[in-house]
Amino acid sequence: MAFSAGIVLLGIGLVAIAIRRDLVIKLLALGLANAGSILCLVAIGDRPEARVPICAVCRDAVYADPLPQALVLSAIVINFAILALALVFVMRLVEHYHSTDSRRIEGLVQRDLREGGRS
Amino acid sequence: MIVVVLPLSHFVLGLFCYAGKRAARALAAVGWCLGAALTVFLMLETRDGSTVTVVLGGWSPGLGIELRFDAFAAVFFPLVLLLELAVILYVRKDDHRPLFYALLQFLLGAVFALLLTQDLFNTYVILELLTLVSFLLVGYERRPAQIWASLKYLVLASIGMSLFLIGIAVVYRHTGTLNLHLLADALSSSGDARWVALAGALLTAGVAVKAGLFTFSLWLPAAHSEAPSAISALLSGLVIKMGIVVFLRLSQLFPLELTLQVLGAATALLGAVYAAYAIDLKRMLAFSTLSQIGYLVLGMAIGTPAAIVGVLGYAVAHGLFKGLLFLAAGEASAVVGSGQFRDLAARRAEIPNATVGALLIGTLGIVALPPLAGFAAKAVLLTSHPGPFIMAVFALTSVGTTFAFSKLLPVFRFRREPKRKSARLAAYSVLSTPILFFIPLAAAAFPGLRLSPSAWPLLVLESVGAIAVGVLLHRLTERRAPRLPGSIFFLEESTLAILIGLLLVYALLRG
Amino acid sequence: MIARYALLALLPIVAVAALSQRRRLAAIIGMGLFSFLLAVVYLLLHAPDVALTEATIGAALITAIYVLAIRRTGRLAVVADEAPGLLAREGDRIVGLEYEILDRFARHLGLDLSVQIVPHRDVAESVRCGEADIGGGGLVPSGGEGALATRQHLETALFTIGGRGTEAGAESPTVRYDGCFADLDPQALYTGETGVTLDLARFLAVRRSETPDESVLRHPHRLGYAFLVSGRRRALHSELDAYLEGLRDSGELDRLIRRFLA
Amino acid sequence: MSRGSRLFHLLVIVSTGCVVLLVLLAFHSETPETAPYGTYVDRSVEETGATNRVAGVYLNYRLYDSLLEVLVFFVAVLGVRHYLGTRERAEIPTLAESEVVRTSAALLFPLALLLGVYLATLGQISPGGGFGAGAVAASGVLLASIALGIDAIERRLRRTTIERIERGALLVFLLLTLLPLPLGRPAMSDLLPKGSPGAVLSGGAIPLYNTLIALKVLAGSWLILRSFVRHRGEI
Repeated sequence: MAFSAGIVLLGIGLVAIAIRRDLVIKLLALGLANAGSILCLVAIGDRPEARVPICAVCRDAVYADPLPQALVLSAIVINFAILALALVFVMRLVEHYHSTDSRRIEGLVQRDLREGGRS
Repeated sequence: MIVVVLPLSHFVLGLFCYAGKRAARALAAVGWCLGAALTVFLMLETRDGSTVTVVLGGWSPGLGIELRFDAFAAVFFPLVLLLELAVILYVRKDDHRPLFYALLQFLLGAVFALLLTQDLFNTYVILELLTLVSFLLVGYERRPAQIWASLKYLVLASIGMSLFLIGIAVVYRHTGTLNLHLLADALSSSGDARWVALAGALLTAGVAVKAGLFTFSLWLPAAHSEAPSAISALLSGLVIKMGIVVFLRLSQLFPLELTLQVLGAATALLGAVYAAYAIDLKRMLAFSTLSQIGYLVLGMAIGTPAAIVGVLGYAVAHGLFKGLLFLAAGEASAVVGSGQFRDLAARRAEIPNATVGALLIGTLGIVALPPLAGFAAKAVLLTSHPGPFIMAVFALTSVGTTFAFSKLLPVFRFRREPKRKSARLAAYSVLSTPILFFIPLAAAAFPGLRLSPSAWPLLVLESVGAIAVGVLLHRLTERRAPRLPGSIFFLEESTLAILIGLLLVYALLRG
Repeated sequence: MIARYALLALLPIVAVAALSQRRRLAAIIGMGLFSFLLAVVYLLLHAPDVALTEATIGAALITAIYVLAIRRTGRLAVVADEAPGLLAREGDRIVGLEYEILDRFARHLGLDLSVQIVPHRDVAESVRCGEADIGGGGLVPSGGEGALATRQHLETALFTIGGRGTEAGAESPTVRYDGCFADLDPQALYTGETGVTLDLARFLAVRRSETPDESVLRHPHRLGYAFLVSGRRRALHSELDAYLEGLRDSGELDRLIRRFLA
Repeated sequence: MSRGSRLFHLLVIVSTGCVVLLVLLAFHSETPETAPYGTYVDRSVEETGATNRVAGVYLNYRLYDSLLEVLVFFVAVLGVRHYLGTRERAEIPTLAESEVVRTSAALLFPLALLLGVYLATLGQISPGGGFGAGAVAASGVLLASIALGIDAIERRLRRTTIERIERGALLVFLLLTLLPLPLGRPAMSDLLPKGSPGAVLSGGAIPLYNTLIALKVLAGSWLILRSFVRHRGEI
């Protein structure tokens, strides 16, 4: 059930990236899409009436699988790193192109390339 | 046990690069020598076809992460070392900040790590590290156009990676392991269940964004042409091949022949068409990378062991001459001031002869002129009897490539008294020699490789024929350059393309 | 387990609500809330480590970075559509009469000027909802709509470049709120099938690009360009008015007009 | 919206809908009840000594992943520093912060640091871990920078020392993983005795790795936040 929620979040994120024109909202949507895939990974580790995988003697009860949780720790921090960098790039773009609309920036970049030749 | 030292040593050296600018350059050389020594040692160990395997932490393969030095790594390590040496020599003169050398070391460490890892989630983390480092290197000179290209690259690669992560979730849910070899057995026993196709589609889509396949990598032309030339060489020559390596591993797990055939053909043809009508040298090289990746993926679709050897050989050959071409193109555009073909031809006098020589050798390599690298690898591919469809696309791509590269003909005029000497002769020679003497070198490194002598005349004829047709076509259609749709490379369209690509791959896997 | 299904259902709702916000700050706060909800869901999935990491990194650090990134402290945020001569992009710089005035005004306040170019129908909205301090780009305000208009800083007039669409004696176009009254579509001018009403700045630009001589109709009544300031920023509004007054008295304004629009 | 973009939006929504449906149908078609879960379930406490089995996995069995992940974070910090570095503004306009915010921020700062230390050192017996600990401590320092102003914080936590701490922590982390090699044991195998499960000093080298990661993430996050604050002004 949580896996389905994760996939739906991924879908929402991708739709928002494609539809919303503002770069900051696109990055928020990217964060959402990544969070959706992380939710999927955590969801498969959980089992009906499982318990938190912290136990000195782990025989008697059903425990959630620790491996997906360990993998997800890295994934969350990687997404933070990517978002921080992408935001810095958006800030540089706004300073130069005075706009956060991706279509307008694309047009300005193409025009600069046509005019400025290469270097 | 030294297998793990290779990537980690590069990371440690990357950290030490911050001691100072001169130290960074010296450490780059130290790193290269260490890498070369370890590679030679490992290749000697695995000369008789065995592999060096280690599981980190001493656990069993099901628990720990397994690293293995096998045939794939043995083929790619020399390419990594050659390109590393060429780039270090190329950037020797311009004073880059320590950050550049640190990122270079991390990039190479990540490439070595990816070639060794046999674990699915480990592949994910390394691909993310590779994405981040190449994203920073593409935008290194902080020009706005570069920053925009690398931002698009990061967003799309991140989407691809989240698909890959969900693929890992599905695979782990049904098999309980992440080790590639244990997975291979688990997947073969589970037959054609629906979740196998789903997992295959998700993993393939995730890697395809990184590997440069048609619907998934619409960021590639902008990123590779905007990046500084030394970085473009590394990206096109090496980083993009990492996608191919992961594809080779995935094709052992999932029945990918049909998918690779369709995606490969689409990429090859799209790349050839856009390369044919590109007006800027570096952009044309980027599009030709796209088409050569399609060529490689098609080679993989053949599926026979000989084809895999051909694919590996051509990947190395392509890495060599595409790296050489980007390095030379970078210097030529810097000297002339603009990368457009007409400016390069008009101000041919200013380009040093060594650079034009490098461009010539690279072009001859990529159009597969006999005894050079391109021809040798393509010969192995052609003799692994591909299907008629693949053969047709091979021919079309070769003609397209020749058509695109014949735009450089006006530049290949020898001038006696060049205005300036190229400072980067050493870098070019490092890459030119293996291109020129590819066949003897390959025979020395891998004695098991034999090509039936009876096939030589036919292959030579085919290659020369393709070159002739390409040049002829270029002469005839000089004027009419059609307006190709540029909007498919926008950020929004590329996101949509990834989604449609995922649906396509799933259909092909289920089909 | 009702809590689990309720929360799982709530996640997409909060996400869609957050991403469909028009203002960036609201979207960021929405996503901060979403990360917090996600952390609670992880608790229900028996993953405390992940919940802690998601809460600290996802909710706290990422939101902090976003808020800092769109932060405007120490900057005078101007939002405008391009108006040739008044505020237009040239290479990677922005030049024009209005830009010059606002740049001096920002230095006068000790702030950095940051100009953001948006379609002209968004200018009024951005100023009204506080995302930007001042709206510009050749605006001719008619009615007070929650945004205060400063004194006119430049006389202007309306020109209708004729076309079969509008007969000569048509009553003057209803003076609307935005600057250029009609999207300046160069093709429409050349084909001439629709009449286009332009303000002075854009009319001069069109003349310079030598469109064919269609019938030009000049509308009588007096108009003037002005800046827009949010109704809540009365101090800034009076400050800007006083500054414009100072420019006019010192004769500096006429010199600037000659320089940019002659 | 022009006709073209409305068509494009429709296409996006339809294809995303198909992807979501397809993935859900295929995934839920045959989900095995007793999934063959990894073999971590029972023996991990004995082998790693950490009762928090998640810490046992990502700091012992799969330490290589965590190492690469910390490298990704380090590269991100380098990137932020490189792209924001040249645009720093000398004077930071401090905002007239209401007194309530200042005192509460000053009050919360030590608590956040304390929580960070707790999570970092006891990551192997209670939920916690290096990443969360570093992040909590970093947001604590951010609170302090709100309360006392960035210049006050920068005087005590100068940027160069923070960068040296970050690189030092990462270097020690890298060398520790290579240490078992000269001793003839496979890389990343255990260094310290495991101790009795549940005790404070249990879990072999896990507390050490946890602390190193926490230190690295704290220094890295603070460098990122500091670059943003220097570039954009106070909160």
